[in-house]
Amino acid sequence: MAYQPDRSQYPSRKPDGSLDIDLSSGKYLKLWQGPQHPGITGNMSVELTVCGDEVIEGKTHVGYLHRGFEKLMERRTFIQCFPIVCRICVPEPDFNEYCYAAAVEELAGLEVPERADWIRTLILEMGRINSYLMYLGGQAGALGQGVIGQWTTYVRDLMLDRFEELSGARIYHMFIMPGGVRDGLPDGFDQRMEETLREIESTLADVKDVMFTNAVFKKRTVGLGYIDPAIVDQYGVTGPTARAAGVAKDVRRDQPYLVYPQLDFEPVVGQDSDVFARADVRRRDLLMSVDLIRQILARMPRSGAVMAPLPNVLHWKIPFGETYIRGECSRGEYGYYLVTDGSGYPRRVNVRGPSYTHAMALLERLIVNCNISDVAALMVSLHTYPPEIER
Amino acid sequence: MRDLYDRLKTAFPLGELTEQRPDLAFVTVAKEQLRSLLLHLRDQEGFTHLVLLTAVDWLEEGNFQLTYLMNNRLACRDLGVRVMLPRDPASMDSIHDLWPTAATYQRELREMFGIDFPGSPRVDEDFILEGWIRTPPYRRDFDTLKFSDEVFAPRPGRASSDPTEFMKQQLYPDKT
Amino acid sequence: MSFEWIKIPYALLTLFIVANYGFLLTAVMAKIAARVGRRHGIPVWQNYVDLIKNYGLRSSITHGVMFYLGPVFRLTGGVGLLMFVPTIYGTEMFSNMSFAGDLILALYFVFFGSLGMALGAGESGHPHSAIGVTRGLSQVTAAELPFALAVYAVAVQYQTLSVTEIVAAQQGGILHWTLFSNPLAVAAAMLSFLGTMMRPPFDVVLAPQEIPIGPPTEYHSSYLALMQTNRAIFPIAKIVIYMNLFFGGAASWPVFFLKVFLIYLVSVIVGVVFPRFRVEQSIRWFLIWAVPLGIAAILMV
Amino acid sequence: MSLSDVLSPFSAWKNLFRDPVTIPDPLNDRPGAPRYRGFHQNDIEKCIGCGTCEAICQNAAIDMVAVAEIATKPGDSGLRPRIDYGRCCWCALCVDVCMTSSLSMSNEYKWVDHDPDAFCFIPGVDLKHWDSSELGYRRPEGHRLTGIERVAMGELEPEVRADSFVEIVAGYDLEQAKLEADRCVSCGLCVATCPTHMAVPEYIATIRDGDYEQGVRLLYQTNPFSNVCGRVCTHRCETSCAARHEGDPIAIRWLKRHIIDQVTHDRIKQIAAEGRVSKPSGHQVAIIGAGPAGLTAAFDLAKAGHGVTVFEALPAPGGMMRYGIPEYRLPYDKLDEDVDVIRSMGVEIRCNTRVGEDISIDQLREQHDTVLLSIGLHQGRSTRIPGSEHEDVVSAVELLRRITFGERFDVPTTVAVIGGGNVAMDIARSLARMQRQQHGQVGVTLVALEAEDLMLADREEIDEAREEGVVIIPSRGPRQCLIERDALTGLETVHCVSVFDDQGRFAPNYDDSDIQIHDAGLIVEAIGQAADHAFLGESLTEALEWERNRIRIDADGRTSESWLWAAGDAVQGPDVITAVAAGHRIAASMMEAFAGTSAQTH
Amino acid sequence: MKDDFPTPPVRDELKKRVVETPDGQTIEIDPLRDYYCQSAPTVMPAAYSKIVEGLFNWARAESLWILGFGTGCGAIEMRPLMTPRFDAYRYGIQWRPTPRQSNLFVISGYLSVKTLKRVIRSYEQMPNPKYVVGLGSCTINGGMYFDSYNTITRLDQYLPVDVYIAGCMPRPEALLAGFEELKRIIRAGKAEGANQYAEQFDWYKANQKRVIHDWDMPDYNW
Repeated sequence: MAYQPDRSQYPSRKPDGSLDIDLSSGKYLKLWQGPQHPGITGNMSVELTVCGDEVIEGKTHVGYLHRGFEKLMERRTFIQCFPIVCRICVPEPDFNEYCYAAAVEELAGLEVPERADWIRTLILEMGRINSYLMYLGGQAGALGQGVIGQWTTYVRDLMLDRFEELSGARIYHMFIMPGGVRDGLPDGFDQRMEETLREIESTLADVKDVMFTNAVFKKRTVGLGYIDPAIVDQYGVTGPTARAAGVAKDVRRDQPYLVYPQLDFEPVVGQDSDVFARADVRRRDLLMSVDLIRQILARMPRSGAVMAPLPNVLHWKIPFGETYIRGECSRGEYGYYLVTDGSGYPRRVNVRGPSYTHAMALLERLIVNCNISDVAALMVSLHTYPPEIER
Repeated sequence: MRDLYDRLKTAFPLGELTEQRPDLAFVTVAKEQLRSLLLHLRDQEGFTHLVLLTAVDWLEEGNFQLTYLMNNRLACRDLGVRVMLPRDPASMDSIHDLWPTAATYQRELREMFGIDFPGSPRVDEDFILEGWIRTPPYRRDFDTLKFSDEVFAPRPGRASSDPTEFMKQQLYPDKT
Repeated sequence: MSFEWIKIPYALLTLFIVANYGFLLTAVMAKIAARVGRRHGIPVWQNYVDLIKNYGLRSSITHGVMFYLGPVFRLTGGVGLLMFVPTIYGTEMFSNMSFAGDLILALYFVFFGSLGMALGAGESGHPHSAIGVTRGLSQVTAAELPFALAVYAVAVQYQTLSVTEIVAAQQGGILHWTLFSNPLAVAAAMLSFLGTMMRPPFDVVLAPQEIPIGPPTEYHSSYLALMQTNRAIFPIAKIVIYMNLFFGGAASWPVFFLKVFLIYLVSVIVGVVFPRFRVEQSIRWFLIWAVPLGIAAILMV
Repeated sequence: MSLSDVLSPFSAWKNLFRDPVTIPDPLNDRPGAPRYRGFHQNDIEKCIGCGTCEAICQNAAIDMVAVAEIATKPGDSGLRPRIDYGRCCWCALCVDVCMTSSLSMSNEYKWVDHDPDAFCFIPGVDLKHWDSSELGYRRPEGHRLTGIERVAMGELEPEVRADSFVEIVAGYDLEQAKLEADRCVSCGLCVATCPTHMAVPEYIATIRDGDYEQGVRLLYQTNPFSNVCGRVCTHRCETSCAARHEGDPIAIRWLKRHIIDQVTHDRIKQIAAEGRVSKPSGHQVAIIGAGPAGLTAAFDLAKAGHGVTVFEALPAPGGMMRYGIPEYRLPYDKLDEDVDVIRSMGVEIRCNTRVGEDISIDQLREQHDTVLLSIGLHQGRSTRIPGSEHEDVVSAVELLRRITFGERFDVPTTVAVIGGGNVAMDIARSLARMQRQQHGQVGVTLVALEAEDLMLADREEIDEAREEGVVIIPSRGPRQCLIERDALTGLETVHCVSVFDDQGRFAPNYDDSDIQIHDAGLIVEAIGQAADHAFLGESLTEALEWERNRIRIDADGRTSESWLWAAGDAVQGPDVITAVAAGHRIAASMMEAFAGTSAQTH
Repeated sequence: MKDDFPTPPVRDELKKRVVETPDGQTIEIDPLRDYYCQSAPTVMPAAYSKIVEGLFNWARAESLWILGFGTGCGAIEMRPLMTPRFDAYRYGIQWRPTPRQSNLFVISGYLSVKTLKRVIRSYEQMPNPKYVVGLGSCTINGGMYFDSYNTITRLDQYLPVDVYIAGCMPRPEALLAGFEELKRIIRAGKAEGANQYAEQFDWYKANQKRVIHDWDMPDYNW
């Protein structure tokens, strides 16, 4: 059931293809959503041109969180880059750590111990759960249902406790280093993790009852923000957003990394490609991550090195080369393009965050003909995190 | 990857193939051939997904390297297409009509590297920065620390001693 | 009918009790809603602190006369509504200034506040205020329609427009309440009630994720304090009407407190668990579900 | 859309009857996890102020600052890290890289202040309530960002080397040297400890970069005896190396040798000559003794354009480097290379010229502007125990000199060596080699006054000596040499309980009940050396100021006579690198003196 | 610092233009001049009576309304703060979506130049008295972005700050500790940042203008 707006009000187009909008006619209104606006994900803004309640043009404005990571990394040594990369994406920082570490390891020819690979996979799945929990709260919140956010943030907090005891920090874990991970699991971690997973599962059951089996929620989201499977590649759509459109893209299966080949899972795919389908795909993906964590904890080796011996990091040089490392984060394909030139500093790092394509080109396309009320829900459904757009 | 390279080689003048991994390789192509190569890759070879488009500043050689990373998601492999551009003035054909997302990448390159993409939508608008009037920041000749120190003025009161010099001063005060 | 001046201090006393009850009740409701979210929620006295804080803010800028009058009108709506409805049935002290035709007056006051707000918020110049106001007006219109129908049904049922007399007619046992004598009208009115309590799924006016906070976006300091006071009084006043029309009124303060609490709770029970409708969805919802009920109620009578 | 879609959401209300999950008092109830990376702690006693934390901090959050409570001493810069919490990102790289594990993190995380300048503090010095916190991030077991194990040096096996004077140490190859150089954290603590302040971090960096010519350049800035020092230096730098606290110190000495081994001798000569003043200044300097001090001064002075003549009593230059150190530790050709570089600066070395016999000191004074006395310690001290005047009781220096001359005299099957220093080891091992060559077996007994762990010799010398068959018996004092029918038969020793008294003075305390006899056809005394000052003549000896049998000098090496400087072992004690440092100082001092005067005409 | 790179042309809508007003006057408009921000705020005295001011200060301390503007990464820890685990509502803290109704601005971490502009606009819209809490290293001395060309290093150059919280990022508990400290300062009547801003307006404005060149903004919402 695709959303079919009434196009009779549509403004005509100028010869150069842009919309012919005369603001002084009083028919149209420029409305800024963000950056200081509760209905925006993070610190970004959308410049809406509205006619009545209908959005006829939307432009994403980013850059409010730009710190110039790619430049900063060019003047930091390879080890000094490691604490900084996680800041590129706040809610799920671990992918930055992994992709960066893997890129450095590949170019430096480091062999990571197997145990470290298992722990890395564990961390990535934990981060995925965190990110999805945050998304679920945000998706319900964008539609005015605050209680889901209360529950999911609480269980996310429990997961942050697990992160804290594992890595020593709540948000920026800085645990996955080039060469491996910093340390093994603490004592009793498995048991506490199992308790947390159970709490998550019970909360998700509640979420299913209250959010997904909800007449109003369905009314708002079914049919909203339809993405045609045909434009998935054109617009660089990846991850759950693509899977909700029936395109079974999942880097974990397509180009497996870490220990994913040894785990038993099947990508979650949806059909309807609307906001509801995307939310549902993410909910099921979350449950799959819970299952993956159980598999990992049951099968991971418990002893052995967690770090490859590093050269002295204070003057670590990496020979000339370039590579691209990708991983499947909760929002889609996350990748690091790293170029080295034989010196102690990266020549160039480019971070490919999935939000980059989702929040710009795709959002600007989907937002047309959408109701003002739905802008927030639509944007949240693409699960974008602004800091990874502008870095 | 080698077979693909050999196939492409018959139709396009390509540089050497750099095989980074079994599923990732890089190849260099001339500026003029890029568009037809990308089209060929997209329509004939199944490289439908433009993963990223970015630039590397080889200041010493006076070149920009543009990297178009293409992904064939059925075959699960990637091909990075490199194009070398003279650094000044840097200008490149836009591919926003092939992939709408490319317009965003091109806006970023325009702002951060000063590479022009004539015809790309909104390419001259501010993208990330606002009111930036200096050298595009991602160019290698832009010194970000120097800029920051001058414009943002770090908090005074910080000073550090070098252990070597400090020890010489302390232990051999007359032999400095 | 001679006017008794003693009614004025009595009415002010009513106002005082209701306002305080309103402050405490909203805080208690916030705590209850917070419990659903598994937390404690605000302290019960928080509303007072906020009120003092807002009165204590030093700067207050204005966007013109109407901007200033907006909250005043709004408060007038709330106070007026309360003033012309008997708060406690059967007591001289707390039946306020109810007259024979006060039902119509009460309906008028319900609208009055929204209109005042519309003028004020429009003056503030913030586009989100303006959008919020247009949403508010369309929503109020749609939501008050079933209420008006229900009131009409009740008026026809009891053959009077005086709230006092309607309450009087419901005395003598729970089965005499309109709730049981005319359930369709009550159903229509309660659906409308949901729509006017600014809670999901009908909080399209404030809709924080859409139009930050709607009409009051530009309001601050004492303007906001005034509106907060109104927000304590107005819902209670409205619930008093509902209580009087449909739930047998209250003959004493304890009964009053209990009934108001329970009626208020209805909106919270629904509000906490649903997301928000879009404007046109909510209007359509009222027209499809509530209005036919109201019409049916009239037909039944 | 079904009825359940309307009713199901109300199930949320079940939470009304559950307890809230809110933490009652989050400000006090929530300590950080045991591994939490909270605020920094620093054990300032353990900290050595190496600044590695500062180097790795990508936020420039750490400054090394002087702290009143901490004095600078070798191996401890006296600086301590000051952390700016306006910069820190709590990545704990500083903890990971800390060379002594002094830096750690507590699990405390609340710090609020209205003053932005208050967030700079020196952990451990500016006291904080979390200083004694037990929990918090510590570097995990085995998690190191720098190498800890020294790259093993290739050495001849004991059975191969025991009967040969071939050099034992093989030297690092390129790969090994890179690995070892990679461990250096470039803190520079060693620089101040090195008497001549060699630019150690910098020349080690040249190994990593493969730029050996630059390495040689750096070496020659402070030390013209890199071949020698790369082999036999006492490497005090390694005792102050930051890496020694949690692993092996960097093999600075071997790395130096590696650099010099990688560049051809001719190229070294060119590099050493860079910056040489070719125009003669006209000043003439006489240097008595071609040891490390004298030749270093000669090198500096000649490079600056002054005329230098070195007078050496023995047949070849090098002094103790040649006549005191056995060939298996320092091959003569390597020493010759160093001397050759110095000669190539224009230094004239007159060997077999003994001042006082072949030329008088007064002549020297007349013919030169200044004179440097660097005669070394070439006379062995005697224990003066009963029987020590026997002809088979000899001093170690004398014996070593004879070995250097190439005399392959007969060594008896049993030898006793008295002394626990490096000279004792040298002679013991040399004699052991000759015994093995002559008799096929070793019979050397070494008795040292000190206990095993207090012996003055380097640890590796002791170990290697044992490997080569030398029997080392610590804590024994010589009592008398046993002589039967004019022939030496053995050495009698007693157990030494302690060497020094409470005030730290030399006053050995013996346990007379514990007596041992060591068979010995030859007894070698290696308990110290003395200088021979007879050539100075009476008047000059009178004129000079003396201090415990040594000529008194000031910090620049000047004696009380304005034309005479003194340096080297004779005034400062036995150590090549100290002598080199003195040589530099004296050269600088002399040039300072020249700066005021015009050249004499001779 | 002078760069040789050519200055990009000024956008059309940012050029100065002359417009005719409805009553016939002609005025010149310079979009790059910040009309809003150039009107200096006035210093607002405290209530005359000490007791009243004391009461107000108590109420201000117990009713901290945070502006819902997540300026940097620290915003992610604001959410746990307002949810079951930490439930800051019980301390009188809540979000407001509009600056007009907020009296506390939590600068959650680094500020890019682009955000700083919006932050200043928002701050100036907040009613006096208003408070600023700087969260994390970045607000104190630049934090890990000390060398970035796009983030400010010292928040106190641009806005008066009442409390700083160390950390990167500070945990919710640390934030609560910061709010407690702020409450103490407010109760003591020492949180006069708004008046300080008004008094030293020229100094603050000069600092702001040194880093922000383009003052063009829609005139509402921040």
